[in-house]
Amino acid sequence: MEFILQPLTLVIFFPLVGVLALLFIPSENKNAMRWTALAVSVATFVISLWVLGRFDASNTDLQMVARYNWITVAGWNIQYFLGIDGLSILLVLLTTLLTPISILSTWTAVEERVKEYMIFFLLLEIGMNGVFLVQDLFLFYIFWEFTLVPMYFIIGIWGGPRRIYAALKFFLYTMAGSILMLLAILWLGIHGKTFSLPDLIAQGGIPANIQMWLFIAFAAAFAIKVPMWPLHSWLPDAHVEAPTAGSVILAGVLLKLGTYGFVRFNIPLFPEATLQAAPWIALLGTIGIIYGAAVSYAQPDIKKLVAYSSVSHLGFVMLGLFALNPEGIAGAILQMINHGISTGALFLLVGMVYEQTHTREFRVYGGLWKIMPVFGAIYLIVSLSSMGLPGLNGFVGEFTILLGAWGAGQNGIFYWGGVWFAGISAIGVIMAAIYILYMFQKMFMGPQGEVVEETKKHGRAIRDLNWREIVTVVPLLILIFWIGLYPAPFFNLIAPAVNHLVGTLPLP
Amino acid sequence: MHLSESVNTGFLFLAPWLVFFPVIGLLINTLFGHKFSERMIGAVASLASGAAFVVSVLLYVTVSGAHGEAMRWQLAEWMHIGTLSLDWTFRVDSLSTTMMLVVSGVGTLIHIYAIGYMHEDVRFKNDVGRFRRFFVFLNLFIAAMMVLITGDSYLMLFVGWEGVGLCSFLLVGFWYELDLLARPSWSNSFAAVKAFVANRVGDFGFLIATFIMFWAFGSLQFDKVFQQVPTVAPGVIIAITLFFLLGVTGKSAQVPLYVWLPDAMAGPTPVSALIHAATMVTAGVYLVARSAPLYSSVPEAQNIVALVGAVTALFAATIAAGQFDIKKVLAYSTISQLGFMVAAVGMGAYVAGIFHLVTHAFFKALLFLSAGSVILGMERGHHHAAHANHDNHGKGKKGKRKEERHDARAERSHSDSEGADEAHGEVFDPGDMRNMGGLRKTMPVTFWVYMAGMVALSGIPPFSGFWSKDEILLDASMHNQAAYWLLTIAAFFTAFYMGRQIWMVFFGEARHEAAARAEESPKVITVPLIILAALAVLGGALNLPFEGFHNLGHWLEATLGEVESLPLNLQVAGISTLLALLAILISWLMYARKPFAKDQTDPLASLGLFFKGMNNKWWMDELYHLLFINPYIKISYFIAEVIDWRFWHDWFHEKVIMGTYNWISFTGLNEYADQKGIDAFANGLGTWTQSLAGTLRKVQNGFVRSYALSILLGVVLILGYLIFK
Amino acid sequence: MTQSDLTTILPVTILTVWACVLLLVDLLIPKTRKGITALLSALGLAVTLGYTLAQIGSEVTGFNGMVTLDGFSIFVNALLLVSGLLGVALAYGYIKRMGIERGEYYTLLLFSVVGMMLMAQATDLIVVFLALELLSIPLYVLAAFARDKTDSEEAGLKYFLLGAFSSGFLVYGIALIFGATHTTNIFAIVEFVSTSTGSLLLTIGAALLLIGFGFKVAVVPFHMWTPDVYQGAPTAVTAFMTSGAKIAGFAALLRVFATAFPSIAADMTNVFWVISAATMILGNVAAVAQTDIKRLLAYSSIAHAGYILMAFVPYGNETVVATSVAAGLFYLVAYVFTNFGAWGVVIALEKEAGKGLALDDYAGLAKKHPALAAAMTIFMLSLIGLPPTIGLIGKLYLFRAVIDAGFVWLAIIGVLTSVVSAFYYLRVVVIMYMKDGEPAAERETWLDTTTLVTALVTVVVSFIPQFLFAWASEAVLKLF
Amino acid sequence: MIPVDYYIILSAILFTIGVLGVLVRRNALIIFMSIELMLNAANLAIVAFGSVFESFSGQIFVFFVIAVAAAEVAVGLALIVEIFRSKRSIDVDQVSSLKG
Amino acid sequence: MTLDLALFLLLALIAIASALGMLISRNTVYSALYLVLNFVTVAVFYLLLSAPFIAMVQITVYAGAIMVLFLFVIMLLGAEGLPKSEVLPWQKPLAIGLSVLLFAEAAYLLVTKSRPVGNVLPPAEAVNATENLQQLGIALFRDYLLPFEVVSILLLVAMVGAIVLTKKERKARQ
Repeated sequence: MEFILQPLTLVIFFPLVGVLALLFIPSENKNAMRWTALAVSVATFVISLWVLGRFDASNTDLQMVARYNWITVAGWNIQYFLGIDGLSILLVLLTTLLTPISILSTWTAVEERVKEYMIFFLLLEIGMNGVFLVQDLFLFYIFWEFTLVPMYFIIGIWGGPRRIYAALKFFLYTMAGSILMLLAILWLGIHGKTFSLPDLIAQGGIPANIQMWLFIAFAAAFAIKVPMWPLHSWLPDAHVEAPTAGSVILAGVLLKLGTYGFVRFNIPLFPEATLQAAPWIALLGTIGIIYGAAVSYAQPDIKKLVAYSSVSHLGFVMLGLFALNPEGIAGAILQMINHGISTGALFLLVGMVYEQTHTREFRVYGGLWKIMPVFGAIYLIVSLSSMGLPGLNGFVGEFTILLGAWGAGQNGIFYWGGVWFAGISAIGVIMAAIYILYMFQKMFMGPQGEVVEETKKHGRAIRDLNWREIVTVVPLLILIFWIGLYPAPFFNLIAPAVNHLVGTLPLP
Repeated sequence: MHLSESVNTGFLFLAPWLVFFPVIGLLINTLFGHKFSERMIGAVASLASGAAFVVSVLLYVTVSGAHGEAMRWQLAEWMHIGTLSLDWTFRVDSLSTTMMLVVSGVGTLIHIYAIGYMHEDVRFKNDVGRFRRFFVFLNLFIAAMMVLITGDSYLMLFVGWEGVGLCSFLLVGFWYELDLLARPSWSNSFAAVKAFVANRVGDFGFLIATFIMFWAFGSLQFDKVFQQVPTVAPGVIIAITLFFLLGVTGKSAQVPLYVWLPDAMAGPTPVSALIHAATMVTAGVYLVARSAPLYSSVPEAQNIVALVGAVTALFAATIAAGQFDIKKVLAYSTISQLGFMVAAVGMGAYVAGIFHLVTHAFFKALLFLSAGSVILGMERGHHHAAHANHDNHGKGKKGKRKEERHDARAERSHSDSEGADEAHGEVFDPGDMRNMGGLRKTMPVTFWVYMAGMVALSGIPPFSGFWSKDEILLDASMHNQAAYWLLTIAAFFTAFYMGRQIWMVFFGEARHEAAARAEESPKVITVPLIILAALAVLGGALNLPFEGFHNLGHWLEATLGEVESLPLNLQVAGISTLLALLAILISWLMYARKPFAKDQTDPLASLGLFFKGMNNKWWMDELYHLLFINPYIKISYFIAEVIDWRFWHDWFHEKVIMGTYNWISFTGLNEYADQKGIDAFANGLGTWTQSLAGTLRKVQNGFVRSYALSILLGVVLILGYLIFK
Repeated sequence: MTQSDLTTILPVTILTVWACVLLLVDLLIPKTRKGITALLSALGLAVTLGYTLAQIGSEVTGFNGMVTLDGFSIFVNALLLVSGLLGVALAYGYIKRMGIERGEYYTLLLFSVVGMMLMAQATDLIVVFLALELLSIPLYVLAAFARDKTDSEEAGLKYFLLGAFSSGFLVYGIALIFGATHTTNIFAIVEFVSTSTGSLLLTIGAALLLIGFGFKVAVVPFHMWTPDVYQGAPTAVTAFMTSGAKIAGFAALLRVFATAFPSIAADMTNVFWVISAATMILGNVAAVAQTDIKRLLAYSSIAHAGYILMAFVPYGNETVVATSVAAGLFYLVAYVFTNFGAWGVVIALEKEAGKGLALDDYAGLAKKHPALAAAMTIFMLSLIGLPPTIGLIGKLYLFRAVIDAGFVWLAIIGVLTSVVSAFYYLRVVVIMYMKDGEPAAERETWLDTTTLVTALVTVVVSFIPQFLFAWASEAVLKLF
Repeated sequence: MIPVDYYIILSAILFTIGVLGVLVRRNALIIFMSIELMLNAANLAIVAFGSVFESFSGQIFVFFVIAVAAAEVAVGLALIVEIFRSKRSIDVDQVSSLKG
Repeated sequence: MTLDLALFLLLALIAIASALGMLISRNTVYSALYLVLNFVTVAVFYLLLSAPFIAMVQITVYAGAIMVLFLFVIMLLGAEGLPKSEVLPWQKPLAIGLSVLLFAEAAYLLVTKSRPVGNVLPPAEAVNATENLQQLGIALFRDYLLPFEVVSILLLVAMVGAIVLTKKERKARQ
């Protein structure tokens, strides 16, 4: 019991209760399954809040550690090793929050194979929380790969017309990315005689040239997941084909696995290599920001636009992470959360309108605000948050990131890049306004689009949001304002861990 | 939780309520407004704004009790990370109090005005439900503006700065499905987007400035920054101030980012008055004034700011003279006047700049609102005319709008041949001055208040505009000759286009049925106009250039530091007054001596290309399209379609990576992945795969001898390696 | 013959006697009730398994060093006996359904297991050769067991001809080794090599031995019979062959090379390297194009032979060989269970006359038989090497060992080909879950039990792999 | 006094001929016979080596090989006969329906 | 050239020729007979190599039993050659090429690289047949008891297998 009742173990594996319960619900009883899944995911969220309650932000060590030997034979030293700190706690909370929201969002959209769908979602939650909480590289790899499977099915079974293609592409790309990481993990495990991350960090002593190779190996896996420019090619496919909730989780959490990987593994494990790589990663991040923003603008499909905007936003995150100062890293971590909230909410909203209109082409939209005032208002708020309007969450992250990046440029972290990275990235702020406002304009402003008539033809009138849908987004709206206006509690959670992390770097 | 050292903080604790009141107002209207009547909604919003005004007055009392000393009230922590430490702190000093009073005062008047205006506007445009939304946005604007002017750090200022930008977007795009003439169109929404994007370009500059500032000064808080000015290299400060200037050009519609403001007239008239004339657009001026210690330390930057302002002032004034839309004229006038203010603060004449800001808020709000009243009057007149037609033809009520269109098409005959404005002639344009004429008779109150605004703006003594403008010119004559002459010529043009407008709108004969049947506006509209007219006439008293009357100057001293209080310079004042009178005379000669007739070409057209330039805004929009917008769109599409999709996604990832994979595996992931392909694939590998499977599958040919051969091959290879290695 | 001699081959003896008796008893069992034979043979296997496990810890060499009983052989024999049990369980309903139910099926299977066990214990090349033949000949017959099916006959003939061909090389290899060392006993060979410099003749002999073993375990380029034979043979036989023959082949390969030929490791390592890499690449790539589930699994089996062979690449490196080989053994176990499970699902779906074997016949399985589809998914995941399955653990052990030994590129190839393999394994999953169809599956107790047990093992052991790996490490400890 | 390598080379020649027979003949029986020839060649080599070392083990091994060959023949011929029954041919090229 | 060598070469020639004969003969019966000749020749070699027992076994089991079995089957299935129809055009050249390579490798190995040394015992010096037989018997049942038993099982299995493969199913006929 002691093993099970540990908070972190409970956070990760509590959804299993739901999985087991779902197995015994007859497949005709769809509502019971939905409620079960929702209840379990909400309970998981509550558990994560309990974890938050027990969390001591001022302590930079891992907390609520669960550590057991798992495989220790013949030179292997693999542990069941969980721990939480300021770098991961918000991401765990994000995961546990977004899961019930996603489940709620597909209440009516998914009518087929509800049981499997819910099971996959709960499994996905297990995988994601696992990634954020494990401190053993080997176990990390297992969870990392495990997250692929449910997502693969979610896209592949409940996705759009080209779902199988998208699912396979998603799977193969991310799996290809993790190959090198696996080798690097094995190398580390062999070299350091342990897979425990804190121990490996404490040992240090990896020669600089090898560090670089390992850094690249890890970065390959994470960069594809993020996805960093130019490895983003799988993202639009996956997003466009994924069902709404899939997109929400994909954008909201799965992409964060990549950025989280960088801050959790790459930076502390390979500090020298990190310093060398910083300008290059920052360069890619900057290109990603501009490129993603430019490409977003030219998309004919709403989901694709949002997908590419993720490339841009995560460019910011990468830039912030490799600014290697507290402002940048903390901003980047907060921006991960922000992106999860904003883009997650955007996908939710797109899904809501898609459920009614069955099209995502801008071409046919227009003037929706008149028919859907509440929806329009919510969409606007979320869009603004996504483009970083001060007072909303996106700004806090972007500002601190850019501020950090500018400082990093001045302090020589980016070498030849200097302040140009931050400066050019700031142009992304303008470009974000262009594509976000363009999207909003094309959907909600202007004369009424064909879609209204088209939808009528199919015997449905476009309606405004119903209560379930509003309830689905309201938590995210609250967070959008909360983080935008009063991010102090969030920063307080992140800051000590970030300061500690920065303190370990051999900065010039 | 106050940080002020002074013992008597008085009403300082109310500072956050400047923001909270409007927010409460908008929340009430948002959540419960659907149950309210229009009056109730208007009352809630106006009360919210009024409460902010009351708070402003109380704060004024408090600050004046402390002799303008800055007081700060910390509400909450905001961002604390690394060395960055920012709080939600409200700063109340003489400068911000002045702004507060203007914003909340004018704002409240406009709220009240809008109750009447929007009541009619939403009916003309057939969407009664949108009434509530307008007041929500308006309250939001007040809140954002309050954040802007009370922020104690550049970043909090920035929050308001972008917040008002958002409100501008929302309000410009208020009739998002229409165009200026209420036809279904994308144009209003484009105007909204344009406003926001142009502002964002400026915000980019603002952001960069804050980055430089933070890493140079270690803080973004006003006092901490200003204290360290002497210790920081001037080059850095120049960079900061110039990047701020970019922000200023965006927000205060200066060259080169002014292009959004004329289009912003797509918003309802109260919006034009409040946001795009009186308050929001002056934020840039406020920013420069607020950063006075920075600007004052770098004259190079000051000169650039002054020149930007002066050039804008003249440039926009010329365009204003060539416009036919009553609001467009005012819009360009606003840009021009903002140029005056920016030039003033650029030259270090902060008091003059703020002074002009205040008086301009009065008279330009007045002018806009009056113009709104004119437009409503025209609409009403048109409405009556349409009704008359309708009754004559005896058509069903439902055909009304169609009928209007029809009429409009019939009116095409008297659209002018210059036809720069294509929209003209399609439908009735209530804002086109060529449709007006003789309105002084039908709308007397409006006429008189408009006159008040006109003389104030034209700089005729002793109206408010004269005093403030004169102070700017005086400063310019002492600091920057180039700016001085540019501004003086701009003043001339100002008087000219205002004269032109007055003659065209209110004098002569009605050139359109609607103008003939125009109707005076109700009290809820005219009363605020009268109050504003009084302020426009008397506002100059705030800071007369006579010893002992430098009230505003002394008041602001506490914030802006020692300011020189210049006495009246008769030469400067004389030149500008004479030029103004001359300009009005010329306009009279051109437009009133022989009243502007129905299908007449503008007399200015004799200027040829010059007039065309003025009329077409010097083709700046076209130039921007050519230089920035079209390239951006093209590049975006190029990157998205050619580079990202066709090359990177399709060619590289599909053909090269997947293709190689397919080639190696002799099967088609693509083919397979497509649902159709799956079937093809499943129906036995088909000839396609067979032909591709040139090697592998053919090698596995089913012949046992071949298999044996493979074994032998392995043997030979292995033995060969081992023997000959 | 002494006490120790008997101890050495006690389980083998029991099983042999049991099989001989069963041959007679079977005559008394009526044709309609051959299930009894199955039960009896299973009982025999179980009893033998019991004895085998009881021998854990023993270390005996018997018959003048012809055979040995050690941890390694016990481990392998236990695995072989489990394979035999699973093979009987799969066959029970299947051969009845396919109309090829005859008592000899089970006795031949038992004899084959005897051959395999002997192979794992053999320490003399003569015994190795005889055991190889003893395991092969029943398999030839079993492959052709469905006599009325031409495919089955073809499979039998191909297997037989190529098997005999390769054993020709094997015998010649033994001849050369005999020529080089004057003996066929591997202990004596070790002694000989340690006193005199090994000649090239020995190396070549060893290489020819490798060809014989390589044929049995189906590595490139000796693999070509595999898809055809696996496809043509009755599925229950295929299932047994893919596991049993592989285990025995690798066991012998390991024992012979690790014990007798560490001196030529430098050369053989390169050969192993290339063969392993080629096998992984070819097996996985060729599998992509398959539409028949049996062929697909056949190529998968080739690919896995490559993975397992990877463990033997560093066999001459004393510091790492133990973990590496232990990883190989672990992988074998993982493969055996996963593989049997997968074949179990195949058998459940197979219809008379070779129907129900196309990948498309799996469409809609998830809807119709969710448990079966879930089990198949688990097996596919395990074959790819994804969590939460034993396949992942196996691959990780393996790759780690190989990297540890310094063969990073081989590990990279291994991982890359795993990615390729994901494609075709997942295709099965895709079809089961994402396409609509009306599959019909046989639900039969023994079959379901087998599937369930293997699925459980596949998942559960992935969480507690420790004991198994510990056992494998223990088992190989004395080998070097 | 014949050097042993003569024997070995002879056996290699015979072995190669056997291999070639398997590869080029289509008649299942002849292929089978060729395999027997390969075994035979191996046997010859073993006996030759055994003669040099004066060791019995070689001869005993050959004895076992012959026994195994006999066993193989029993099964193999049975298979070939079976195939002939259904295909009416002993051409191995006819037995090639499983492929790909 | 000694007599031994001459004899060896002659026999070798016969062995190779008969092997080739088997390889080339279009008629299966001829092939079988060539193979018998080859086996007999090899048996003579065994005698020369002082392995009389193996020689006997070779003749009785191989040339006698196995090849007779072959001939039975040939008679059963028909001895005529197969029609000439080569569906695998590359098979023959490749096979010959590879075989030549294989032999070349073997020759290179045996001649230059790793030549087996030593001479075979002349028959005269060999132990006499009876003694040889005795020793063999003892070795077989003492040292090689296990393989011997395994072979017996093997033969049993082969027998069972052959029966299984060819026995007519009574049920199937019904």
